[in-house]
Amino acid sequence: MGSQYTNQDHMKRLVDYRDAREFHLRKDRAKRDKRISLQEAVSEYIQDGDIFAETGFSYVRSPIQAYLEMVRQKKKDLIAIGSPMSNTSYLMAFGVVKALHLSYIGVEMRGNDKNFARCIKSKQAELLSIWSHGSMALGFKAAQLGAPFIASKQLIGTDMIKKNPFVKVIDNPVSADNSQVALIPALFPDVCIIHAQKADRYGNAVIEGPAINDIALAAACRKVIITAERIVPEMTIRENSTGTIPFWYVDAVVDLPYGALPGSCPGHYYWHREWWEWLVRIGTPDLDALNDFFDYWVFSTKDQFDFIEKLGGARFINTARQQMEAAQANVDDSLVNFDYQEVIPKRD
Amino acid sequence: MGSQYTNQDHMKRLVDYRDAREFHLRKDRAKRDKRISLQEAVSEYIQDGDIFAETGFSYVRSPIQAYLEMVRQKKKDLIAIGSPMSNTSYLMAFGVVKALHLSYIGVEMRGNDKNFARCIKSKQAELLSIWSHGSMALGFKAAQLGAPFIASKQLIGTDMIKKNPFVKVIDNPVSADNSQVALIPALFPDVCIIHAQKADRYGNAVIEGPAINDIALAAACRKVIITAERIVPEMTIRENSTGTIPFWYVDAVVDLPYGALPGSCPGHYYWHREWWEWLVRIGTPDLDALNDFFDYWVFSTKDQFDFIEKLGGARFINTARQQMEAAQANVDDSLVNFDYQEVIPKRD
Amino acid sequence: MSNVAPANPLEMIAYNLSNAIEDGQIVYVGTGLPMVGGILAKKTHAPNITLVYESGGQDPLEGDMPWSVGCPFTFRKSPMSMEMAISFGQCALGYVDIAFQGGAQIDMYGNVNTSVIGSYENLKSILPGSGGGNDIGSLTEKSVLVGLQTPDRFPEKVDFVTTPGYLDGGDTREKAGLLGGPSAVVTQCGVFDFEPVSKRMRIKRLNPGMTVEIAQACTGFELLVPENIEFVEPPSDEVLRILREVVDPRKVFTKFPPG
Amino acid sequence: MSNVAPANPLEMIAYNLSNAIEDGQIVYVGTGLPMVGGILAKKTHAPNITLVYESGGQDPLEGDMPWSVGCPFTFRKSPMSMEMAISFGQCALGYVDIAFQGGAQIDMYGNVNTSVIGSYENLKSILPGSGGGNDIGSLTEKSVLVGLQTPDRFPEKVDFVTTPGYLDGGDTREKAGLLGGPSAVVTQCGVFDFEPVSKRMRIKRLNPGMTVEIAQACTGFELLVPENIEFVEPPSDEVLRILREVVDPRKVFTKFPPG
Repeated sequence: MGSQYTNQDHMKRLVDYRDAREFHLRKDRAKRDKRISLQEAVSEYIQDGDIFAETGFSYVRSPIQAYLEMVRQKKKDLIAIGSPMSNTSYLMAFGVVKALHLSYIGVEMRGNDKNFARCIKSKQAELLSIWSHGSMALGFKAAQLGAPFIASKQLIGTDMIKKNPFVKVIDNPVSADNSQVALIPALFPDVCIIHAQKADRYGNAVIEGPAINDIALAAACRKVIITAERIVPEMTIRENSTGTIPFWYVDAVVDLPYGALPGSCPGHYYWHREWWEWLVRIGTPDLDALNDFFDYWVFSTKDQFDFIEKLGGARFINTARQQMEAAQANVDDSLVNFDYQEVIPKRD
Repeated sequence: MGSQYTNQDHMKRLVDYRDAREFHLRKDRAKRDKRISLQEAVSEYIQDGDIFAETGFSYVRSPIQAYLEMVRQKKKDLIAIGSPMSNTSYLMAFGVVKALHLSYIGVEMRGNDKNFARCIKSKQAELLSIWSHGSMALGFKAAQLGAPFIASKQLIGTDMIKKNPFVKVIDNPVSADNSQVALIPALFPDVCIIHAQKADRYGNAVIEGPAINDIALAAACRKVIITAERIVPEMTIRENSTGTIPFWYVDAVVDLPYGALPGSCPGHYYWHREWWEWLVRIGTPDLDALNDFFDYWVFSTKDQFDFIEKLGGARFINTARQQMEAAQANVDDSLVNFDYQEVIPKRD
Repeated sequence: MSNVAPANPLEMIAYNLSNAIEDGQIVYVGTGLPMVGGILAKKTHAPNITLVYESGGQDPLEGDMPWSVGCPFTFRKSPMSMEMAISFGQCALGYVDIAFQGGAQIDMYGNVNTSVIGSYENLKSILPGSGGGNDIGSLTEKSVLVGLQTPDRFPEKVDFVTTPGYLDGGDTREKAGLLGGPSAVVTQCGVFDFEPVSKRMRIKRLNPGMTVEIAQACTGFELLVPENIEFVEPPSDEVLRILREVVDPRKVFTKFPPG
Repeated sequence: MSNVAPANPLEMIAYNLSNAIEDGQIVYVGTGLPMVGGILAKKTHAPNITLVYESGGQDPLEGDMPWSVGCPFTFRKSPMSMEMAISFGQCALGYVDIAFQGGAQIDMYGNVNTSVIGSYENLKSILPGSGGGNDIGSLTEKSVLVGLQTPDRFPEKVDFVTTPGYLDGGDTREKAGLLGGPSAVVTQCGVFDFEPVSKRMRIKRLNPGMTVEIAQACTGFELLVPENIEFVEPPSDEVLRILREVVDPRKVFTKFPPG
């Protein structure tokens, strides 16, 4: 570490490619063993006030166990960004996140996340800018390409553009057609946590299945924590050059099997679908319910193994593994049951 | 096929994302067996006047046997682009290419390509725009992202910018710093040929080793020919999701083992280094020498197997395989000899 | 007489979505009923379509109904996954023929709101946000909008334009520089299109049993009505069987009433 | 007395390039002498550097001298390869500490010409073009320029600016919006840097046996000369042995006279 942001205004810092560059230039390049515990990684590298990027796809290969640790450690005043950012909702509720650059918060068709509305209405959290998935993805991609901005046909003509102080619309000066384009600046969050199926001790990491924005975010963010489903020998990654994130982007490596639960991890385990329905349908309607939910799932667990006990222990783990293997057509899926008990809250 | 460019001006067409979009929209999406011979693929999909993109990295996984077939078929009036574009040199000499968007033509330290100078001096070929590798790579990447342009810190302050009618320099309107950026328009060549280690009959293709710009070019180009070192069952690609180019980008698939010779193909064969030195040191100094060189290597061969005979037949193939396996540390390289006879032309 | 129960309103939506797809197309599929419609099309009249998903899965092997657009069934032994920015890029590049888009509000010009009821300053209700909706709707050649049609959900003007339809109608979308545009709207009432000049929503085909009056009563603005009203041919027993037994056997998205 | 032959001029260049690298750095390596310098550094004083290549290879396992920047030795069991645009992006992002750049002409402000002698309209000699030179030189924090120093090759002003150095000197590079900049020039005469205010090339350290007069005679503009001339410490026998036996045993790039 030892590095400070040169610019303390988080709105400016998000689009300040020179600041991100300076930060990266001062990073320790040494190829050294970066393994530390989840507690240490969250404590040391997630700093109050950081611009924090969600990774994965809400409940697909997302470092959710690390997010729960952030709640346990009572991190505060983070600025959230990400595409999508379903986990930002509960981080707002517990004061971890105080403001956000919104692309999408919700659990698709599984119910309305009423906590999100409550946090915004009560001004517990502030909306700083409004995005689509693709336009924000282009901002991260611009960063990865070392490009100050990328022009896009997204966002034009919408009300989002009025709620986004970063994006400007201009007439295209260089293509065959001079119609309007939206300029998406390169986006440089301060920190992200990425859950990878494999990483070596130095931080070379392998993402299997959809990478979403994570390779770009690993390049863009000033600080990167990898939580790894498996720590593998360096040669395992080198053997077929399967790496997606090079070690020099990475500050800390955490050996964290089951780190994406209760979400899914391709190659390892299917999600716990009821948990997500419990969260949105039972947990979010009022604050007491959410506190009870987190008391049970987070404040009375200390790690992923405590959490797994509450999900059903080894029996659940085996089912989740079978379901992922069946969904990925690695075992005969006609033998695996995908039924589950949809969560329908009682109405008064 | 059945599609025509809506815009016949090649300078405009190169940066006309709407024209490329229309062309792609009219492409046949059907997942059908697209295998045809190299002769048919070159005959049907490389049309005189096309904007033609070089792929691979000059002599690394480049579809050189297909380029030689273009020479044999006397294709003409192509506009070349690519990053790098070492093979464009001989295509100019034989009238296949009449103009080019230049990034780099040469064989690194192996000698001066005097043919390139001769073609430009004699106005056999015209320079249309001057680029760096990275700025041109951003143009292809912009196309792949559906972005009309990308801003860059490349090209600024140079004389290249004066020789590039596509790129404009403006003050950055959206980042924390408003210093100058170069706007690189999305680039849409008409056609490219990509040599892939694996492809299935539909066109799903796997690139192993450096992809250079080829994944972006497959997305950007109106027409795509895949020459494949191996045609594999679809499930071979699906098994570990190793594809990089989806079948719907691809018009033709050619079963072409050794298609990258006399260049190298990662996973298969090392290059024939003397050939490249012969080409630049003996073949390019004057036109007669180049004609002799091509008479021997191209006009008196009909396919890659004739070509291989001249390189040394099965003995050469075995050495090239051993050297690639050793260079990639798949066999013990202390047992493999990398010595070769450097080509030093006699001086008068 | 058939002893197969007639299609419920959600099943009719899935069926009409399915019929918006032509064989051989590349289809960008969102979560919920669009998934049902896309998979139904593939298993009935359009076996050669290719499904692509915003989380990056491309052309997965057929399997169970995905629970989410990030579900492993969206990248089940797919030849590749694409990064998000590149997956959306395919829409702009003309590689995607048709996409689907739901919304809490859809207005007379096909603008969609998935952001906020009221305004961010004066919230009535906050919605999840654009997600990939804006990207798909800004870039794809043809978008089919889908929603449950009520006057509140189909207002004259959406509270917030998240995904641009024809903006203020006429040539305003084109002039704004956007690509493609919405081609149809599918609701429990039937199928709507947009009148070519004004770009106002117009009845195209009503579901069996529907009337213009019912459709209008479900709508917060004046619907354009063609001279001759056409009706949707009801789904065959075989299509209903495939929908119920193969596509969504657990009724994840087609249970009616839902919840 | 050592019985090891002293370094030839190309070996001295490789040695001085090697010494420009600090241990732990990430080094963007181009073809030719920079490869020799990079690999020599890794095998001597800087074992913990990471080599990256423009064709995309990242941190390859050590092996033979690459014949080209696309040689399989540049991606020999590398953890990954990067697409070209992304590999250069790392320079802008601040992940690359130092890069090397050769050129047919280098001028007093460190501008480099790899495009054309004369002009494209009035060709004396055409060169291969920028390749990745412009990208690396525009984006990387520190670039080290390398060339054989003659008055023709070191003119006051290059015929064509392919890779920007300090442009017209002073703050003109910074004002143009470029990142990083050239930090040194390595030639057969020794090592040069750029005077901090004027950004003019200045003698930093001469090779053994060189004099200011010889260096000046090899240069087409007036070199800045520091008050006290320092000299490069000649390479030890051990370094020469590693260079000759391990790094470039076939003398692909260090044979003198070349060719």
